[in-house]
Amino acid sequence: MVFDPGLLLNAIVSGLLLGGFYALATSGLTIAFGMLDVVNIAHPTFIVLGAFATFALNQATGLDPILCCLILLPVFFLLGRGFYDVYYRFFERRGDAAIQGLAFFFGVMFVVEVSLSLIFGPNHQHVETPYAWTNLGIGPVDLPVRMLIPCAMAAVGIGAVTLFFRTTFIGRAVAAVGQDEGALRLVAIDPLKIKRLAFGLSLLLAALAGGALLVVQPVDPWAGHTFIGRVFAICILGGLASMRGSWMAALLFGVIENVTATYLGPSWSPAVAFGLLLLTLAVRPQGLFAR
Amino acid sequence: MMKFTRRSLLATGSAMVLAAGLGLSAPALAQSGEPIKIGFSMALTGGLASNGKAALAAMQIWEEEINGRGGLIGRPVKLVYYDDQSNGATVPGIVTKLIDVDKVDLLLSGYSTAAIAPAMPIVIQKKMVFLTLLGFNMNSEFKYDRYFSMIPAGSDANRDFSKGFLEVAATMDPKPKSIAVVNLDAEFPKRASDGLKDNLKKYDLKVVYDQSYPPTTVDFLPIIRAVAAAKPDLVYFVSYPVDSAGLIRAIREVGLKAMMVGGGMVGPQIGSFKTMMGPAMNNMVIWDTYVPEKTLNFPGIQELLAKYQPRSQGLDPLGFYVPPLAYANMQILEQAVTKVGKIDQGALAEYMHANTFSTVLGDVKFDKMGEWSQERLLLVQYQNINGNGLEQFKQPGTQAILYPPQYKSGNLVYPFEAKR
Amino acid sequence: MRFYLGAVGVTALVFLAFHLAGIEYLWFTAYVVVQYVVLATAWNILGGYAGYVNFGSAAFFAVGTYAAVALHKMGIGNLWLMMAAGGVTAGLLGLAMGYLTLRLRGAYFSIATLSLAVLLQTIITNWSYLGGSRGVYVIRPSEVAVFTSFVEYLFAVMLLLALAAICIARYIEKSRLGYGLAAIRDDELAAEASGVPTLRLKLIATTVSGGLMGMAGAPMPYYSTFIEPASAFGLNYAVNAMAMPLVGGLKTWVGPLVGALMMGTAQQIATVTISSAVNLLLVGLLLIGFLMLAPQGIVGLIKGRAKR
Amino acid sequence: MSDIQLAVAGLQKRFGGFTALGGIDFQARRGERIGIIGPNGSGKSTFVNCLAGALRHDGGTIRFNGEDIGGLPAHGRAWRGLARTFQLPRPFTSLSVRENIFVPLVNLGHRPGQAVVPDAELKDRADQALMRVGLAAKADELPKSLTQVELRKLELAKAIATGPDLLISDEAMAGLSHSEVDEILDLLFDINRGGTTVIMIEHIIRAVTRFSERLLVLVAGEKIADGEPQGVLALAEVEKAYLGQ
Repeated sequence: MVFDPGLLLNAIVSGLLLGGFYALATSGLTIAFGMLDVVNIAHPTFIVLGAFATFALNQATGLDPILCCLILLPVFFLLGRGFYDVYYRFFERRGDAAIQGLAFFFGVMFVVEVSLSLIFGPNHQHVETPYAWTNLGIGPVDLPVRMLIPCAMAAVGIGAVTLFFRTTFIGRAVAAVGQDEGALRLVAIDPLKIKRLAFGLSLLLAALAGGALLVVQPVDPWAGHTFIGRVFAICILGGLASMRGSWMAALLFGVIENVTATYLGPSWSPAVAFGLLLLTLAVRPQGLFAR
Repeated sequence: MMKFTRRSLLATGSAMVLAAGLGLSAPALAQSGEPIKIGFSMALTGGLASNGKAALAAMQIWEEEINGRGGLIGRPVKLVYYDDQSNGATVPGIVTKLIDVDKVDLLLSGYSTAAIAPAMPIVIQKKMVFLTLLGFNMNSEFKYDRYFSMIPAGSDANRDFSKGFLEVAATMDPKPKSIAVVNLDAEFPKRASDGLKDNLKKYDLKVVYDQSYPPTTVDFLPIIRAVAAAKPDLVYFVSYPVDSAGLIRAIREVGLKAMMVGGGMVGPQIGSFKTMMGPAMNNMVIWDTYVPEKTLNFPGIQELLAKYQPRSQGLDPLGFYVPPLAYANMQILEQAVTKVGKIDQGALAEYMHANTFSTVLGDVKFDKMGEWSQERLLLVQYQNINGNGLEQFKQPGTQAILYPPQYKSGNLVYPFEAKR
Repeated sequence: MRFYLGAVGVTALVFLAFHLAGIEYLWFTAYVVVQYVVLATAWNILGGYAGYVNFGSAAFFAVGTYAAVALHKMGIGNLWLMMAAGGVTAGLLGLAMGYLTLRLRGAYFSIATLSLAVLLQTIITNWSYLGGSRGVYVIRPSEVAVFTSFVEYLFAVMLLLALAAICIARYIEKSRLGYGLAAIRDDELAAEASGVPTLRLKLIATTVSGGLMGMAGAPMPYYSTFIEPASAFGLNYAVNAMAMPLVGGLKTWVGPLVGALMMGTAQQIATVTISSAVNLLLVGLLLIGFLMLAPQGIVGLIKGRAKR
Repeated sequence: MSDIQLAVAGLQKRFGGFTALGGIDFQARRGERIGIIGPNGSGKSTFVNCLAGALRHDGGTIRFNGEDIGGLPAHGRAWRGLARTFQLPRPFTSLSVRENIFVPLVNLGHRPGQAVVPDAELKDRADQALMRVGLAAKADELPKSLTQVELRKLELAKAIATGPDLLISDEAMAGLSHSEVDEILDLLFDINRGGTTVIMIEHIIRAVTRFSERLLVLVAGEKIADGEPQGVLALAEVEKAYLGQ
């Protein structure tokens, strides 16, 4: 293949855009898995649930899917809080979190998928938007709105959550809860309350990612499977508990996938991306971007 | 000793539960006027469920019709089917259950190769007639003389699949010189793309891009970009619905230019896909099995669609793709059994090899491998699509048939240019 | 010794019962259930005994399957050789995975196994000698000596493998190795301090577990006739291999056996009865319910009852 | 063989840019009772972990019974007769108290000059160890039903079941009551009488001074004193760095 600078540039730019979506998809997991140590294997399925909820609201009201998604955020926040209560009561408190908790989320994933296919049928669902087909290309570089919107949603969503973690007292407590529960008790904060809030945020971000997913591609109940490996890989590459780290890892992951797809052939992009993860785990298990 | 006893209890107990649960203890019904049982596995959950359910709907329409007409050779008909969960590994169990336990009289396949292949050794061993649905070039491996294939691809499906595309491409002026091939990493797409490359020897075409992509691909922009950079005259895709959608979006977003674009995409045949993509499919050239063009007005097809569409809730709203194929299988079965006059697998197979059947997809004749003796895949160009409405696709004109010549209903519009 | 004789006896009885039933369908379904007994038992050697959760069971299974396919391509159709090849290849893979991930614990290890599965699937998908993404047909012989049909033979072989797997699991559990693995599961650092050579034990566990999974995968080409990467690496294997021991109980060899027999049988029955999405939903809810209300699995539940 | 059992020379350990141990020299004679004290963060635990192999040191040598054990993993050091207890008890929670003792016992066969413990003797050997620490009555219980002090005793029983040459006890008494501290101390004296060298890391000065023949003081990763307990405690810098806190 002849070297074409436009091709490389596009591979990188599209990879960054894709990475933006991955960052949003991973952000909730960074909270659940990285900070709370909850191995929520069902996270991508919650994203799909968010997409279907957005789809249903859009069909019912005719509102723009992104607006629908925003309306749904509080619902998912509450759902997350309730969910954590169940998880805490039946698994974490009993000390069975590791293996049983994992299987629990597997079960949840299964139930959510089957329920969605019962309600919506096995078909793909999608939402028509006026901007879906627009490309704000600059010169030879493609900037499809379909990929830009998730990126922007990622920036706003992750930015807001990061700001919350950095600037508010409760937010700092969330960031600390994974590292030292005892310290929180000392300052008279109930760790359970904090964890519940954090898991609520995790599902809120999942719903936001769901809205974005619906813009990116048609969604079926099993669409989450595509992302399980990716989001966990990105979370670990990013050093687990770091929002900034998972951002950077997501961008790197997107760029690697798309550059590989462009030059080596798309067939090899998962192998290259996951090979990188395996290598990272073997050599630097604390993640590429851990501080 | 304690453990040993518990263990043996457990084993025997579970064997009994298994036997009871699988319905082995129920004595077989034997009454006069006993229904003719037609058995099959079908994908009712999992990835292939939308097509599997559409197929089932068409088969049930036939079941109602035939029982309304007083049954088959005087006996009522009953469909016996189990969900294979879109998973081939469940098929051997289901097929043996159908044959051994349910004692079905006639056997059909589930949807597509993955559901057919695992059934083959069993079917061969039991010497059953086997009508299959969308199995791609299956019998070349088994060479079973009671296999009959419902896919209008002809005896050399791998190659025949892309024949129309290349034939039509060759009619353009100037003649195309290069081709890009993109396929999904899966059984059918890989075979179809290999078949295309075999065909190329006949044409003076250079392959300038040839890549496959994994089913987990999210972003198709890099693929289309790389295709565009190779500047091919023809672009041939073999893909499944989600990735077909992703590819078509990317084609528009990149603004891909070529003389002819399309090929072996799966998805555009389905109504919900047509409304999802709408005008984005304009001028794409894609294979098909049935479209409502005047040249394809086979007897019964309109009636079938009229019955199917009202019950398509949650399924393909048009039903052009799988339902006619599934229904045609039933028609063939009906005609063969009626003419032979009894359920005799050998006689049925012999009759089916020897005769031509009239179906909603036109006349079907099988060759000695059980494939259609006359390859009849359509090549369709999407034209004049406005907006995302469903009704326009029920009318002639939006899906012009370019190939085969006997059904031609429109002219090729080229070159292909995707508006950004 | 009495246990092993008993186990052989029970296996022979089970085979005899199914042989006398003489229904091919039973062999087909029982094969699947017994195959899951092997997978669950193998998973449990690493996951239940040593506490290392393997998400990549499907990869070991598929490596066994494809080792058999490779042999078949080379013209070797002997089932025992295929199983040996599958076992050795998957065992070596387990050993390699053990080395690669020796520093990883908890979820890190699990994600690493998941990545390994993705990597291997990509390689197989692009390996045209083994059929690549277009898949490969392996037509089973129609007859075999002694047995009524080849499927009964497959069933018998899988039954023997299950017997072997359970004996190995029980041997490990009751042996000194078992105490070492339990110590690793509970506290790896404390295990080291008590003189447990943790790395060596983990490597033994990954190798034995992987090898058994590979052997379980090796007869698959003959069972299903058509093998392609997407189904060979199917999520089903990974989920069931893990869920079955969890439902049964993790700490003893009985757990995976009970879990696999129960869930495997339930799945087989669900396939041919009121099969629908609702049915799958019930299976999923049942799994969740079990995990919430019987965290030590069925075995734990029964033991708890017995104590009370 | 010389009288020196453990010889540490120039032991260094860094975490990133932070120097946890700045080159410690230290020797222990066979059968000695040694106490190590130091303020929080002085490197006591790091020192123990480097000796026992839970951490890899960055410089210096560790010789045990004349052999360089610096390159050995933790279990390799255990096999050579170096036992330790953890600051916070780390029982094997899914095993019964007796089975907890099986774990070190079944690995005893790896120790040079030691025979494999036959299956038939395992139970007796484990029960002996439990008897010594006074846990015999709890042998069939799970660790989660034990009290704090019983968990400490279980730690000790695990460590001494194999008859180690050297026992490093890492703050085995923190958080215990006055009488419980005495119980543990009596145990350690008993172990020492059996010929085992004991190195005790402790915060409780009363316990250390009662137990130790020799006292070592670590401050900020450096050894600032080493000698007879009363004399060491009287040193001005020890008082300043440690007691004056």
